[in-house]
Amino acid sequence: ADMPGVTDTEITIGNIAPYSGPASAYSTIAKTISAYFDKVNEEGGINGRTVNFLSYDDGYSPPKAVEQARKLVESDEVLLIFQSLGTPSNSAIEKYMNMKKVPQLLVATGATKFGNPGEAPWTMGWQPNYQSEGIIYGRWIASEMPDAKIAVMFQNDDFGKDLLNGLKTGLGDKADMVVAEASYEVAEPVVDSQVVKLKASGANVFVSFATPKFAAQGIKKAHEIGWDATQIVANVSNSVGAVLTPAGLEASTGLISTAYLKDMQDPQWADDQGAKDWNAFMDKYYPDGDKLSSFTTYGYSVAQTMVHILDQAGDDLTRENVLKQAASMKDVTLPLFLPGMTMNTTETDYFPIEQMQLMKFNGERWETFGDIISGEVGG
Amino acid sequence: MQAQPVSSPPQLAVRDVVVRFGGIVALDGIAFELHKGQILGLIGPNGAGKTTLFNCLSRLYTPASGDILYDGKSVLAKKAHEMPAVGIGRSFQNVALFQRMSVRDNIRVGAHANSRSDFFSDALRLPWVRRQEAEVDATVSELIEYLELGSVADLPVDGLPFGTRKRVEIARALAARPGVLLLDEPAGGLNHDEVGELGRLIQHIRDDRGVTVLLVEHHMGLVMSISDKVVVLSFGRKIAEGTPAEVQQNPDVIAAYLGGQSE
Amino acid sequence: MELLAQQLITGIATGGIYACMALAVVMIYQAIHHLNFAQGEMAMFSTFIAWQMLAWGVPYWLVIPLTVVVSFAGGVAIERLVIRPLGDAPVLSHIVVFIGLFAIINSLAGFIWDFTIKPFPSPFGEGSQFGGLISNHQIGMIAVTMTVLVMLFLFFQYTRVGLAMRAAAENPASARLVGIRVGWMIALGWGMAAAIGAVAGILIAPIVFLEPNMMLSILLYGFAGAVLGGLTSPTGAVFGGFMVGIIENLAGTYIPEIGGELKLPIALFLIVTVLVFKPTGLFGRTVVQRV
Amino acid sequence: MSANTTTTADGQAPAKQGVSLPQPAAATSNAKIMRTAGVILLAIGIAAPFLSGNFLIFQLTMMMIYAIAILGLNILTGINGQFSLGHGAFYAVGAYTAAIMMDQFGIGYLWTLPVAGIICFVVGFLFGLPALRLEGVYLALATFALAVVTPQLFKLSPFEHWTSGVMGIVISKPDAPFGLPLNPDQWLYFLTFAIGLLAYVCARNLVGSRTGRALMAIRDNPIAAGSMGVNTPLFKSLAFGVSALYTGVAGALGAIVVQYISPDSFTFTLSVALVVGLVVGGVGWLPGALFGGAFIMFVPNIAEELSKGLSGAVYGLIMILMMYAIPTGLGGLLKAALTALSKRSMNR
Amino acid sequence: MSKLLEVTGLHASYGDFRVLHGLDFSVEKGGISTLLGANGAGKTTTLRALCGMIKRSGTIRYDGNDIGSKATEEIVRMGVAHVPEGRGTFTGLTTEENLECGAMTRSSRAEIARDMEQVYHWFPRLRERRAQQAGTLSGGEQQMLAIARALMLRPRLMLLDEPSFGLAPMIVQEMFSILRKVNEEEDVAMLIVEQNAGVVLELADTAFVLETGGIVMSGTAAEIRDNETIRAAYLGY
Ligand SMILES: Nc1ncnc2c1ncn2[C@@H]1O[C@H](COP(=O)(O)OP(=O)(O)OP(=O)(O)O)[C@@H](O)[C@H]1O
Ligand SMILES: Nc1ncnc2c1ncn2[C@@H]1O[C@H](COP(=O)(O)OP(=O)(O)OP(=O)(O)O)[C@@H](O)[C@H]1O
Ligand SMILES: [Mg+2]
Ligand SMILES: [Mg+2]
Repeated sequence: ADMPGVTDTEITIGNIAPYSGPASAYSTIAKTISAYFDKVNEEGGINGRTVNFLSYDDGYSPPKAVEQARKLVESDEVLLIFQSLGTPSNSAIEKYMNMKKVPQLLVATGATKFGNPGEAPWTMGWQPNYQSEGIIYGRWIASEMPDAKIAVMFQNDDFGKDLLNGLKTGLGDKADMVVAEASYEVAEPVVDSQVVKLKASGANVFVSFATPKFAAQGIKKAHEIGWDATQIVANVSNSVGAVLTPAGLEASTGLISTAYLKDMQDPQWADDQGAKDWNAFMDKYYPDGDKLSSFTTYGYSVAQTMVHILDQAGDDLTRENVLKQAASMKDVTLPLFLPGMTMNTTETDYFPIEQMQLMKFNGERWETFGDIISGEVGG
Repeated sequence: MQAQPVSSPPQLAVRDVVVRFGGIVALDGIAFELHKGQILGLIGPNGAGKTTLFNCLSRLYTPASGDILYDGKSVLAKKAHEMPAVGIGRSFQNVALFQRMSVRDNIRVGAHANSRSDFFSDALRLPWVRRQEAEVDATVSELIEYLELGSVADLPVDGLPFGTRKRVEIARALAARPGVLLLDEPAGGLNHDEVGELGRLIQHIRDDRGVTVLLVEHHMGLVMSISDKVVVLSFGRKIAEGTPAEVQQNPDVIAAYLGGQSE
Repeated sequence: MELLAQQLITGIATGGIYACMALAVVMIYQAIHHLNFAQGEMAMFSTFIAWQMLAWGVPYWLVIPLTVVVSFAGGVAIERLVIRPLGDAPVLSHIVVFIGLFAIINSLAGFIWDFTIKPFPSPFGEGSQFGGLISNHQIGMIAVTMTVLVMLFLFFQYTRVGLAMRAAAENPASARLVGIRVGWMIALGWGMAAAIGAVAGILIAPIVFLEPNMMLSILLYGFAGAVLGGLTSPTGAVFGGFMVGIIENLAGTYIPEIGGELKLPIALFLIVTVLVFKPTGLFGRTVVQRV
Repeated sequence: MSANTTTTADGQAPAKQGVSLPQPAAATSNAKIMRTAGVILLAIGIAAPFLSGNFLIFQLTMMMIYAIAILGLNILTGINGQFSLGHGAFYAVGAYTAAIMMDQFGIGYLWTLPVAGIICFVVGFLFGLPALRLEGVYLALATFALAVVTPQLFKLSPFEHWTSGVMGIVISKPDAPFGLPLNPDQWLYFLTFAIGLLAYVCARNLVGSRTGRALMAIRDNPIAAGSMGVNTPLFKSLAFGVSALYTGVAGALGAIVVQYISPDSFTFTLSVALVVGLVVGGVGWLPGALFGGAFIMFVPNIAEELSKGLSGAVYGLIMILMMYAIPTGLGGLLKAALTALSKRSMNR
Repeated sequence: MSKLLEVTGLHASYGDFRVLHGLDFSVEKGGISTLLGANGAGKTTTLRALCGMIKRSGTIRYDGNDIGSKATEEIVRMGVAHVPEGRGTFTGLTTEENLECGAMTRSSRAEIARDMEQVYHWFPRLRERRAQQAGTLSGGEQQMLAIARALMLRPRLMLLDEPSFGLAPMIVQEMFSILRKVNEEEDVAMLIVEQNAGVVLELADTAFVLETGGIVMSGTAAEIRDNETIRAAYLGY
């Protein structure tokens, strides 16, 4: 069969990430992935083939992403593009990838649109989509806090808006619990004004759909102005090391969030085998990496998912077969998943991870509570 | 051509013009008239307000009170860029050329006011635009020859000797075919010989082109030899007006301006 | 009413950040008549240096003066090594070099220290006033900004070096003709701007957290503040910085629907409007051009 | 950015601000060199899409699109002397105009180009009006603000129905018309090529005309230009408009070629890139736009090849080294080379 | 008397465009020399070359030191004041600040204050305009400022490029008498470029005539004044 990007000894896969520009923080993910493939290759590769991981910079700019995608597909002839980062960049290349029938797998964004096999059969997400996450919070509030008055701070982009929509969906007929909303732009240095404004609404639940820096600012400010509300932070911003510590552990006590991966800074995983392996990996293959950053556990896990898919494809490394394997994951679990979590996909379900678990921060570490919840949007 | 009889209506009339800068009264009720074909010398001590008056005439400044009439009509409602069309052209005391453009292009800009075009036609070089360009080029070439700028015509003006730049300014002003030409210290940087030439040139401009000249200059030799009339300003006031001979004898002028020696 | 007061105070607190940066902007403008686009990144880098020293265990009270000194030297070095070779290249070529510097410093910081946000301890300790609306740190920051402002004002207005610096920036050729060592004035300007930037960075980092992109937007606000107040006036810059903070917060709070989304556009729109009526800023000196 | 003081009364040599190519003497022989170079370039341009793969064709198309945008910026900055750090905004307006017309109204892509041009002209002209009062740094700042604000405006919820907010708009790529034997990439290349050529010829005509001289006069000495009868405010605003028109058409083309737009496509980094392209190509030298376009299109890739983690630093370093090597851009370098050449031929 | 300034084989150019072709001349300690020449002859260029404002070669000895490769500001710091063509006003500073800049190389505040009084006394017009933005001064006022600023340096050598430019006749006389006084009382040497040849030839000891970048004639002021061609071209009698 025709297997672009594949030789007897090598599999070439592409990646697009923002190594430069305002979103360069996310490049840690691609660096982790690259380090992980080093490990895989050193340990003999996948079914005897080493992985050649080509990662290009798009500076978080859609036109550049298109250029890099075309370079990967037309000039480097990769088997697939994996973990391209950001909603705008993925939106920009989605049409092209599907027209070319090149898999665009496990994209690094939780936008709900990247799980639509009907329209874009070659594009698949990975992480729980933002909307499901929002639904989980909504349902939880609706059932646990009957007299909640909710104030939401959200980043004015697809991430924040999807979460907000999810929250409202989850609240169902109690959507009027949301008494105040305030958006912020990534270009703003501080969100103090938003927090002060939201507090003035008299809300007793403060939901913060923000990226790490702003989430940390929000936690800190809410604490400073003595806003005694139940605070929810989005999954992307619940890293103990990278968010809660800067914001202040005291201020963070009582936070609610969701998780699907173990937090490596959380002492409860100190003796966990998955965590130990991860630590060994970081020390050996990515010593410059910041262990505080949850991007490294994310990159580690998503790379493992990719390896799993390629491994399943065996020697039939056609694009069709790889896609087929990606779309037929069944109860796959990963070392850093919270206990009990699995990945499942079918030809009509392109959302690998749909489960999350709620958790609460006790001033030292996260404590999960309740069951593993799935916030099904896709099907 | 000689100055027309004084009884004819003035081409340019300055009526009680007052200009203030904060507390400084730069012009304090200046009034005089300029008749067609005259060369009028405007002199006065440093800071008397001569350049300020020029700036009023070319509408860079607006007088606090008073009026300026050209051919009997007030020009105070006009904007600076409309003045060439009205008929007043000028040179600048501190040479205000377009540094990075060639001498020829500088003079072509002078012809801006008496040609028409728009972005669209220019971008497409429509035939009528080309015809007009040819006409402008002819005028400009003629002026280059007239002012003996041929050898530097295609050099950028930046770096030309001071005296040459002054001449380019005159050429540029003439390209608009002004009725009245305001010259602010055109003799700066010229030696005796060259000043003589300049004097003849100004007279030629008046005679050949029928241009009335208002001349500000500290070079008394030049002013007194070519002016039909001299107006003297001091501290923003007119202290004397008359023929060169009259003015040179005027004790106030000697005290305020000429000093002991009068060339 | 209470919300108004709260937003005003928050605006002042946030404005303090901008004012701080605006001062650094004015400093460099006075010295070279350029806006240095790399200024924010230089401040960020200085702050990382301070952070690194703290991480190495250098005592806090030593870190601040050391950072300021190192930054001063760094500023001078950048001028000598990077800017000087440009000579009298056109203005826009300088801009490109600033952009290049921006890219280099930003990328380098990310390479060395990574992009994870880092907490930076405040020299003024924790705690806050006015019901948490303004932290002790922010009060301290405003006080330091004011002090720097007064010092800058005195420096430019009453010292001979300050005068020499203004003269050199305005007309380098003439400045040489009166014996001013223009090259050193420019280097000094860069040094001072870098030092003030370091102070600004150290003051700002505890609020917005330290990371390589922390100054990206603050620089814009700093520019906006400086321009609003007038680039020739340190007082104007500080005032402008506070105004921007306040306007922005009030717009975000009181303009319904789109107010929140348009915080920045509204603030910038107001600034441009002010400039249209007062083209050199509220406190800026109008330099009259004569012909 | 420095305050604009071209009108200083002191006869100091004014700060050099770029290149002015028309030169004396051996001008004719220079013109010949330039014309030959032009013909060669044209030939290469026509042959290129038949000799290279689609990916390179796409890159070359983008390069020409940036060149058109830079050409527009050059008219404003190089010819008229007004700084703009916000041309990305006009690029964005052009792109959105095209995308919305195609997406919402199903209008053919070719029609979107003139409309984008006209809309950008109007927007540019209107922006030029308040900008009249601003000079130098202040103008740079105002335009910079424009660049920062525009993406936010396209995100605004009330317009979401049109702009699709942050999700952006996907556009389909047009096929070659009249059954031309070209694939879509080749066709878009030739379309861009033709528009670029037209844009260049118009710009050149403009610069060599009465209008162009008025624009340059304003750049060199606004007060004197006014006194020579140039309606300075009008011309400055029109220059803004025309400049925006160019950049807007480029934006519309860019949208069609990239097939996707979103607010994130047009951050201020785009504006900054255009300025870099302008300076590298040569301020005031129109053909420089092509080199500027090539620089901002290809050099970041080179930087990335040299070092991934430090690609930003490498790009920055290349920029700075470039400014040392050719402080007045390629245009300035060429001017120096031609002067040297003509001097040698004169000496012989 | 010995030479304060001694120039041999001075070449200078703007970019590739050569303007001066090997000038030899000198100025005595405490002496006054004048440089005559037509428009574009290279007088301004000569003064610029002397104080390092443009590319030059040849030897320039000032007070026994070779200043041929020194930077402008260093030359100025050795006591050379230059009144440039075009005046070089700091347009954005006030009149008084301009004067203070002139004294930038000096340290004694008291002496500076005294000299400031002195130049205000010589040019009362400047005192009236002391707080005014210098760019708004009239042309002649700026010229006075340029001369006054140069005097504030307390120079040992003054290079004056058309000092009478734009000054009213009465002020011209005063200005030259000030120059004479400074020369006599403080022993300041001067190199004057001036179109008003009649006056400077009175003042100067020696004169040089420049033509297209080369010296075509030199001698004592009296000799030059009596030369027929000079009379015709520069003096007009
Ligand atoms: N913008 C201004 N602000 C304050 N004073 C001003 C301004 N413009 C001009 N002046 C003052 O007004 C007076 C008149 O200046 P003007 O330039 O008209 O003099 P002038 O007669 O041309 O002198 P000169 O012969 O020296 O050129 C001067 O004393 C000058 O200082
Ligand atoms: N900045 C410059 N760039 C290029 N050429 C220049 C520059 N300045 C002067 N020149 C040229 O140098 C030559 C000598 O000029 P210079 O200014 O020294 O003459 P000058 O004797 O002072 O004349 P003037 O009496 O007009 O002041 C002239 O041919 C002039 O064109
Ligand atoms: Mg005057
Ligand atoms: Mg001269």
